Amino acid sequence: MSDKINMIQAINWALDDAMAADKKVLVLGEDVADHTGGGVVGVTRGLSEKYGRERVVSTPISETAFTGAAIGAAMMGFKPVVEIMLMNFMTVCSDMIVNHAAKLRFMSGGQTSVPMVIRTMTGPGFGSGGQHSDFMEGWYAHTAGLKVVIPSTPADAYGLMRSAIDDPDPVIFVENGPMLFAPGEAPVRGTKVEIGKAKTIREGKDVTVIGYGRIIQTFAAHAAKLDDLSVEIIDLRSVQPWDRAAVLASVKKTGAAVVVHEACKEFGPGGEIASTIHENLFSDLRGAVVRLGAKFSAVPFSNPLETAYVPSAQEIEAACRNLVRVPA
Amino acid sequence: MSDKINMIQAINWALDDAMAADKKVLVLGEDVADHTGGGVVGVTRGLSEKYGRERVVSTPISETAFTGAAIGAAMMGFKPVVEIMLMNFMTVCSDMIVNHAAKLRFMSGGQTSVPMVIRTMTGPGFGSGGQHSDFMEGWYAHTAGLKVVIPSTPADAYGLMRSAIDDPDPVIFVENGPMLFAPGEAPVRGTKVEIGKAKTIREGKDVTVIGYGRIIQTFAAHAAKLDDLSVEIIDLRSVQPWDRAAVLASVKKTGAAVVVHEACKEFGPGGEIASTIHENLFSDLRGAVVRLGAKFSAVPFSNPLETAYVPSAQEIEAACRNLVRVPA
Amino acid sequence: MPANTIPPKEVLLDIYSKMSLLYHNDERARQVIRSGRLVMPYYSFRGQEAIPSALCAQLRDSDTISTIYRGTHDMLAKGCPVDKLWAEMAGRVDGTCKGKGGPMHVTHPESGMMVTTGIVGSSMPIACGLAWANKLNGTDDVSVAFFGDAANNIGAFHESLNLAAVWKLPVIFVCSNNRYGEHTKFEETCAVPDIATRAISYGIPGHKVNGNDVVELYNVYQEAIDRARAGEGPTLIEADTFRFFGHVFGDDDAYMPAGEKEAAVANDPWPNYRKFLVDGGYATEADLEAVDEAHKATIEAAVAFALASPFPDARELYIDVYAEELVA
Amino acid sequence: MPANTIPPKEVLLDIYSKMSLLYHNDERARQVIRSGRLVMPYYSFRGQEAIPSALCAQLRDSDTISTIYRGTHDMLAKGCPVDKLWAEMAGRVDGTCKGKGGPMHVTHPESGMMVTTGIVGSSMPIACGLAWANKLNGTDDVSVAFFGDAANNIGAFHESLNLAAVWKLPVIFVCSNNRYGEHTKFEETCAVPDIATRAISYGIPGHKVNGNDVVELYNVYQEAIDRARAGEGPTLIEADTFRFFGHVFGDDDAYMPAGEKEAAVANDPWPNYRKFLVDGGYATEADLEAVDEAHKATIEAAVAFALASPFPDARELYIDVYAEELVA
Ligand SMILES: Cc1ncc(C[n+]2csc(CCOP(=O)(O)OP(=O)(O)O)c2C)c(N)n1
Ligand SMILES: Cc1ncc(C[n+]2csc(CCOP(=O)(O)OP(=O)(O)O)c2C)c(N)n1
Ligand SMILES: [Mg+2]
Ligand SMILES: [Mg+2]
Repeated sequence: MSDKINMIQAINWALDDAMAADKKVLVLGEDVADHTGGGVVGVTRGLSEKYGRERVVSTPISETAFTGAAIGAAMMGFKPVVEIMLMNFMTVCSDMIVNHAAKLRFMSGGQTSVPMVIRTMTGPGFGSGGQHSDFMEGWYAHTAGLKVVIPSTPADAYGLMRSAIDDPDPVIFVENGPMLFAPGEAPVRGTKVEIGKAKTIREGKDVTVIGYGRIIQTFAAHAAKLDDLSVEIIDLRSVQPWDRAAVLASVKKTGAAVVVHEACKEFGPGGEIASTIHENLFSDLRGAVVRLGAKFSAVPFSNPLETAYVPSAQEIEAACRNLVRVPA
Repeated sequence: MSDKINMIQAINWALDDAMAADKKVLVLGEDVADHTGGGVVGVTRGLSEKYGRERVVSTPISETAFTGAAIGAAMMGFKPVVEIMLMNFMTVCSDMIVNHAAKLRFMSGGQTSVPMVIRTMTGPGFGSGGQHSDFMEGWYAHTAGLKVVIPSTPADAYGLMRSAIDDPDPVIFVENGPMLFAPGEAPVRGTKVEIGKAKTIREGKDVTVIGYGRIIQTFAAHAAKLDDLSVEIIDLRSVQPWDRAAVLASVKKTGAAVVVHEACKEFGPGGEIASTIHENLFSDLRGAVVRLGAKFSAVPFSNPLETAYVPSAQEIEAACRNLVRVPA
Repeated sequence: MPANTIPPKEVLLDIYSKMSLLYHNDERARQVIRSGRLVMPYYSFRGQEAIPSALCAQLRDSDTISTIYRGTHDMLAKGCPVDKLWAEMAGRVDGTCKGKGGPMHVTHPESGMMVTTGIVGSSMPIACGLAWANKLNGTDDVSVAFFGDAANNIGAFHESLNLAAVWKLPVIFVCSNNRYGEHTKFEETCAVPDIATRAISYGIPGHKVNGNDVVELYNVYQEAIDRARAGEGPTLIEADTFRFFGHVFGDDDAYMPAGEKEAAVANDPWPNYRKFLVDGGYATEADLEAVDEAHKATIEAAVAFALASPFPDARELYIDVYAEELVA
Repeated sequence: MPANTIPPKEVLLDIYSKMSLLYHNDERARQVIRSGRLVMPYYSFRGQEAIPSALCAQLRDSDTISTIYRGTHDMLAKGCPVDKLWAEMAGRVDGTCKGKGGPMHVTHPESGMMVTTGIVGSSMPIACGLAWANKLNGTDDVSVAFFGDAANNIGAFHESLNLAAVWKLPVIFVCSNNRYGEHTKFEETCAVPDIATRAISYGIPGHKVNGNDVVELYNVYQEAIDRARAGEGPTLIEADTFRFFGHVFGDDDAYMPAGEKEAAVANDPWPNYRKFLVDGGYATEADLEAVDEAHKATIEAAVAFALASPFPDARELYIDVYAEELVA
């Protein structure tokens, strides 16, 4: 086993280990079985051959029907991992996710539950344009009953997928497309990452940068090169629930915060994090928390536009310097 | 014509006047034609008899198909007003709204556009439970290409509907169910309300309360009875775009702000408004902007729970007093 | 072709007992609402009693049903406890769902009542999942999806029947064709005269039956159940019927052509079935009255139980959102 | 029953000209991508040229089409300018959509190319709306929806065909059955062997045709177009075909049974149609080569034009989101 693998491999391991550990774990979605390619980028490769085509099922293109099927199976005690190939396609089955998976436990007074995982891929950077790249985690995080995780490393992807499958409630597991192929530390198989726990991926004292997914790793790499600015970087990993304690502790220490994500800034998830910081640490802050997010447009196809659409590491750095008054 | 009418009548007038003024205006949705009741609460009553069943069409229960049909007609220069009976049902056609109506102008480089209005009703207070009462405006406000309005009086409903129909882009027009039957000042027919313009419904100096829909009116009535607390109340009326200028001007004056809505607080629209205030007026604020919203659960059926689900006028008052340190 | 044999006497009487419970429960519900002692959206099923009764008399507790807002008859026929049902309708803590779901979301897994949805069409995808679980578990239990005529035009219907057919799921799709979706006539929204025809699109059996004829229903159900238990896949059943009290409690009949309702009421399954039993010598009037009286007593007790039960505590808003209770 | 008459010579040659343009454009696109000069997701249509060519030869500019990611052939057949198409595929400012939409969202209203969607099934509801507009305008223009075999299992298909049938819309549903949805076989996801069968569910004509046979296609289209123009409603056409280069550029064929592709290639419509024209004396090899050469030159010029065109300015992110430009 090499000690560097990519996220595709890591998620594949997590599914493999979970299916080996529990016969109730199922995998379904378009193309997921091996005779149909083992998933569009190979995340589920090898699983149907190993666990059989009863447990690893390629579905018709009917997201409403097969997400509903996963909900029903979950209500009966199975642990389905559904693949909705891309996040934008979740809009064709939002009713199943938002009105049903999220609410059945509450509406039944706790008699039924939906322990399912919805895997989905998204993210600008592939030149896939306006209907294949959106980050919609803000909406799901706003929906009571759902959990949302967005790992940024292979090890976190493994650990969060294991926890998502164990979780008694529906978890939306977002795979950042452009990151899937990036090699990283291999996970220790069996090691789970608790949903709702952030990771401080860089220690610092001047300012805290909070985010998740690809953008936080890109900035971490950039920040490592800045010697006159001490940035603490927190990878939330989970958006719902999110690690308020870790974020507040760090910002209390640094007194300044920048929140970043690839979703649009306007009405985006950053508003929750920034507001929570203001509400709890108002008098400790040197200035208002800065939110950075994608431009308020559909994801553009043209490469330079797509690049300009998402905040760059330089923009994040500038926001930090501006907050802490450290000129470049 | 009485000088007090309810919102049902007001929206009906707006549709009537718009259809009379422009043959391109269409109305479609379940039950909207007169022989099918003229709408579930009568908003479209009389229109099919007056303008014919070509322009006022009752549809099959196929939100994806008829919302798509409205999009296509709008691309051809019509101005369809689609009724999606309740906001939760928008989840069965989110693809049409979010991936298509919202994005076609951008993705086509401005060659096509979707001048349509989506009317929908929602709101706790009816005992309709978890799948008939959700406020999802936060998601649509987060979706570039869409506009969202939520009127709180018959006159605003009339004026905003007229503007929404005139608007060259898709507008989601949210009708607050429990308010529909409340009588109010009758609109002056022909008077439009600009989308994106807030209304200060109460002047004050101690604190600004920002919100929209039923809850802001409920609190306005309550605030009128408080003589030791001077609250300025802003009814946004439009959530996307929203009136930053009006809000910032008021908060600059009062130095304190409370944002309220009936949508869940967590990751809700209040985060955008609160963050924008912090970003622009940080040093003018006496304390962090307070966000109040619904509890983080599905909308409960049981009456006392449904009541406790949404912030009460007393809770809003308490938040104001706490901010400005005026004990009750 | 289904057989046309008269079921054994004890089955006929079991079906009568269910119909009697349903009939009297609906009568009582409308009275109690009219009296103002109970406030809830109520979708009377009066006229449709035979449909779930003839089916559920052939089901086991471990067979599941998924129904809709107009589903109280399905719930009672399947064995949902009358007292807990009433307490749920009253939003009380002793309700099936602690009052959190309400009449539109009654759930009672012990009697196989897995889900009640308020979204048209959404009972079907979930029913597919419940059936899939049976198949995976290797049991011969069946899953039933109840829905209405207008629901057959929504995407979830198509996706679910296709998925159930491709996966050979043990699910029975029972469509009550009461000729209307809210206030819109069936003919105006469905492209074909018979919903059963649509079974051709899925290569499965489709039966159109007289929903007022217990014997006809019984035989068609029997064939569908046998097929499902034998692993031969799904069946679509269209039962012609009528809702005597309109869409929702309080409706007027303005949208119905004169005489239509009267004609339907002339075929009321309730008196007809009583007559059938007496004329056939299966029971005497006295026998039937005894059954009726017993049910009336049960219902009276249930109403009293429900209205005496306390409302849930506000803490319930933090419970059942997730498995883990939320902190206020 | 459609006739089986051979179209007039000039029509046959017009169809050839379209097929030649499509064929050579696809060849060139794959070369250019392979050479790395252009980076985009490309869904080759090689093998499906006859389907849009035989149709568009019978359409007017004012007739509209709605197509999908695999739609370049439909666009070119309908008359989308080659140079603007290439510039769009290259994400340049001279593209049909200023580079903002990209290959998956090419739009060109002047030639009736109203929408290209990346969402499976979503071309159909919008095509219904375009058809509805024609009907409302009293023109006899038709609307065409192109989609694939796997799309016939999604809800939008069902809802759209039902709506089009009920409203008697002038829309033609053209399904290219290339036997696969991504890597999953048609038989594995569709409950019936022929998609055309599903027309029965909507009471409309459904035709299964050989998608490689120009004459057969021509006649079936003619009947469908006549029906639509005469106000008799929609038609469903299933054209059997094959995609010679898999789902997306770069795919391997591992998921295809050995020999399947070879068998399909043996029926390649491109050489077959050339042979048909030459053997039938409609043209000489030399005539056809002249046509080919002319198109090759056009394509070469288009590639050069595209690659020479500048990328859009970042300001474009604020333009076309709404009619009114956003402020940065
Ligand atoms: C997706 C969706 N659209 C619209 C509604 C509003 N609605 C509730 S019931 C109903 C009519 C359904 O008619 P039918 O399926 O025939 O069932 P019935 O009420 O006649 O028993 C409608 C339109 C809904 N609940 N869900
Ligand atoms: C709603 C939705 N689900 C899944 C996808 C991902 N996807 C893109 S193309 C495709 C296969 C479609 O196959 P088919 O309809 O036969 O058209 P073809 O690609 O063969 O031309 C899938 C699953 C999508 N774009 N939209
Ligand atoms: Mg009905
Ligand atoms: Mg295909």
